[in-house]
Amino acid sequence: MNKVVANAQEAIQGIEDNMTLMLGGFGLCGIPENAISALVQAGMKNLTCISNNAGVDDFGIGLMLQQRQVKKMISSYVGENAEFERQLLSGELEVDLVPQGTLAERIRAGGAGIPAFYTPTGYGTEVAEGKECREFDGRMYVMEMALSADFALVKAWKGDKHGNLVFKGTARNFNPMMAKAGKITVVEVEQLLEPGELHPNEIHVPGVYVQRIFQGVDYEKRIEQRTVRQA
Amino acid sequence: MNKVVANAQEAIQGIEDNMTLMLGGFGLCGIPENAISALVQAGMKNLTCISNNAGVDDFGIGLMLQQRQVKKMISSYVGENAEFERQLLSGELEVDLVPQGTLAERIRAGGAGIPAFYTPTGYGTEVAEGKECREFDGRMYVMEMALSADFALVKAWKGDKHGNLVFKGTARNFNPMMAKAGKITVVEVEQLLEPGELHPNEIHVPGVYVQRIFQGVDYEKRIEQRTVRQA
Amino acid sequence: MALDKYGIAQRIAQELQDGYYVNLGIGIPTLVANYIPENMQVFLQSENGLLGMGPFPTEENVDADLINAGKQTVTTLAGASLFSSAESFEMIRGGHIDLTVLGAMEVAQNGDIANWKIPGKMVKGMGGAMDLVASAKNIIVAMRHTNRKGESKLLPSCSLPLTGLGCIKKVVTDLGVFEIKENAFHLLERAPGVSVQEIREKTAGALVASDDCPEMKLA
Amino acid sequence: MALDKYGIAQRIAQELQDGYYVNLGIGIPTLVANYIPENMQVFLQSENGLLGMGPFPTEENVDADLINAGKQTVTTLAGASLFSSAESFEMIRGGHIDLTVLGAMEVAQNGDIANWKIPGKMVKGMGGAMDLVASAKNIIVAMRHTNRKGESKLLPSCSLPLTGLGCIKKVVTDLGVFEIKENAFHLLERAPGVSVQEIREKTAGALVASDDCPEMKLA
Repeated sequence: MNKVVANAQEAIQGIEDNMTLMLGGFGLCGIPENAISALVQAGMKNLTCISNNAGVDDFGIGLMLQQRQVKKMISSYVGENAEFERQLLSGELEVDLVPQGTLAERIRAGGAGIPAFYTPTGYGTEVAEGKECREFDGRMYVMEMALSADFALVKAWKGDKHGNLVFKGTARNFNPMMAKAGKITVVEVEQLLEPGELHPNEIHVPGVYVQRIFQGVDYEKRIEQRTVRQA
Repeated sequence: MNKVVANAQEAIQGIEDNMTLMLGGFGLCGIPENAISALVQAGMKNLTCISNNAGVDDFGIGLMLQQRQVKKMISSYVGENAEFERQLLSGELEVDLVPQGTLAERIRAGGAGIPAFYTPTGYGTEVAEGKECREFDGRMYVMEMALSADFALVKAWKGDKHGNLVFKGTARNFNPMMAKAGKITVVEVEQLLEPGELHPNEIHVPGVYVQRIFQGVDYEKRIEQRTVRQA
Repeated sequence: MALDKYGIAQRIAQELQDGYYVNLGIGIPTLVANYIPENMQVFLQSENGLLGMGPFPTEENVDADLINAGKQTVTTLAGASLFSSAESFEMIRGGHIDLTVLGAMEVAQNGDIANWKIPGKMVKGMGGAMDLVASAKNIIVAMRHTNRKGESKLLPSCSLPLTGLGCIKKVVTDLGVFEIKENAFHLLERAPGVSVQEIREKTAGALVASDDCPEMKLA
Repeated sequence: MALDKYGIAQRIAQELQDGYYVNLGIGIPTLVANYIPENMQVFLQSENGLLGMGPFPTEENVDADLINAGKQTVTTLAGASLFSSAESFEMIRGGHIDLTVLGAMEVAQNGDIANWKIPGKMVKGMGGAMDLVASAKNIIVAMRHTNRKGESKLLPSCSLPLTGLGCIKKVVTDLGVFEIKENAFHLLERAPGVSVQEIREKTAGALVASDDCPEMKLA
């Protein structure tokens, strides 16, 4: 049994045109930088990308947009970049906007074998159009469906060779649910450890969900809003 | 703001006859021993208890059964004790048996604001009788409803005064979901710490779900099946 | 004189209670954090996975892996916790957050809110706003009373696509504090020096306001 | 000669593959852990919240806070993880477990299974069995071929209340290995020294068996 692959190029083997991918991260925090670079290099097209955001013009998923690799984005908040807006307005790019909590829960459901669930979010708004709505205990709810993906591209802080993962700070965000919802889950880590180096009690995502793991390199970790106070 | 109470007696203030309680634990592992003792002493009756199991004759929820405090159990596996069986067969006690994964997910839903969800578990069996079943993507699923409780009684290993919790070993089990599904969540811990003593990244249950916390005493931690091998 | 954005934030801070768990939206709501009374413990939630958010970091403490929902670098306070986005919205959807403060483009007298989409303009998305308004027990809208054209943002009904239905109970604007009930905006307090007459003129929705409405007190 | 429970477990262990995540039920299935090939890495899941379960502890390592789903004290191996019951059944329901082995009272030729309730007897509950059979991609039933009265447990249809519908693909009994497909039990292997004739006599459900069915090989 060996889940460890040498690098991002090897890790993304099998990703093809027209596939659906999940990409972890919130803004540029906790995004799979290495996997994105490898995707840009490999050049597959017509991808559907599920990710909370769509990067900025020259970083994150923005790099894939520049190469016109993305057919459709499923996100809660987009448009921090001009190329995205241009493609959207010209009709080259499709966007499905999903409330952030519903997006997180739909991905969680995808990994957890729950095909659908009810949420109060979006009832009475455009988001509920065409969806089944029903009352429970006097309140109205919208039925939302699970999301899954051919590949999930995840970034963790530490990971061991069995695929057990630990995240750092708010770089956790969508990564744990996506790790569980990918048919094949590819994880890049800052520290690749031996099994046993992580305490069983501190693991955020058990290795059972992870098919491939590799030691990431050259993390830029770009900051969108660098806000500081005087010491 | 003070969530810390002196002891179990103080912690269970407000629990009254006819209320619904959740009690953490799997078998006798991770049960709220102190809170159960206090309930037995206080003597409230006609309680509905949601707990994966019902203890043994002289420990855990078994102690409450001896005092005839329980009207109904909602569990996945019961009957490790004779008094339970006697009350069940005589009609003094009602039992609602729920598949373990469905029980865990219903409690999780109760804390997460999801009123109902679909699961494949139990489709075509007695468990699905009277419930809505429907097809998603060629498979049949059962609609299950969220569970919540007036009080959740939870046992954690370490907890800080803001209610942040860490569990140990398999004593985690149902405790985290129950902590989130109680209208009032009462937690007993082996180690009560100052805020900041737990690293933000290692916390299993954030304090927002916890209303009361106390330092537990005299943990017996009885073992049901003591299995050992030769050194 | 009408409040500036700091005044609005300061007034909203008076709604805080000791031990509250609070989600502050981007913009004016974020400023509320600057006015938390010294003797009060309030826990700020950021929906990207942080409870117990602290102030901005000093230059040497900047950590790219620790940001808030506005993508700003932040810090954690003692007793903070970190978690996934799913867990974060369990907290929100499950009603565990005591107070949510967010901005709006329009609020209607029945409590409807619109704050995510303007037809004809590039739509950036609702982020977590729809979850927050659908779930919170206690939501305060922080906004200017009128838009850039001088038109009232307190309306008989929203004209923009909705974010949530009948969910807003309280609005704090530069002109006053309003409770929404019985299909009307009820004026609770005037901003210092603002007349009930001015508020009447600038409120398009049904307004219930008494001429002796008290003036708000800001420290 | 028919297999004993150890033989059944030993045969089932031949179904394991390197890197498999496996849930072993109480009883005969638990014994499978004793026959995992040395050169193979298999991760045992216990549905009360443990992945990477190790052997029973030595006397001095007994920990009341570390048990398996049978409530026995256990240990963890390097690379183990601990989690909640909800997370545990996310794994199970989400189809992330490669193999589930569990016992049964009855299995039907259409793959139905009954293993939790006997009418008229005290019902202890289904525990995690219904979730496991509804969710696993790959389920093996480990059981005696006949009950205490000598009646076949491989049936045309189950008479007891069901645990799951059409979910069993393979059965290993003391008499042989059976694949369930096309509404019949297909005999793949005989237990050492057991005749196809004996299996025919003791199988009430539709059986597809060739007279030259191979004998199973146990190391």
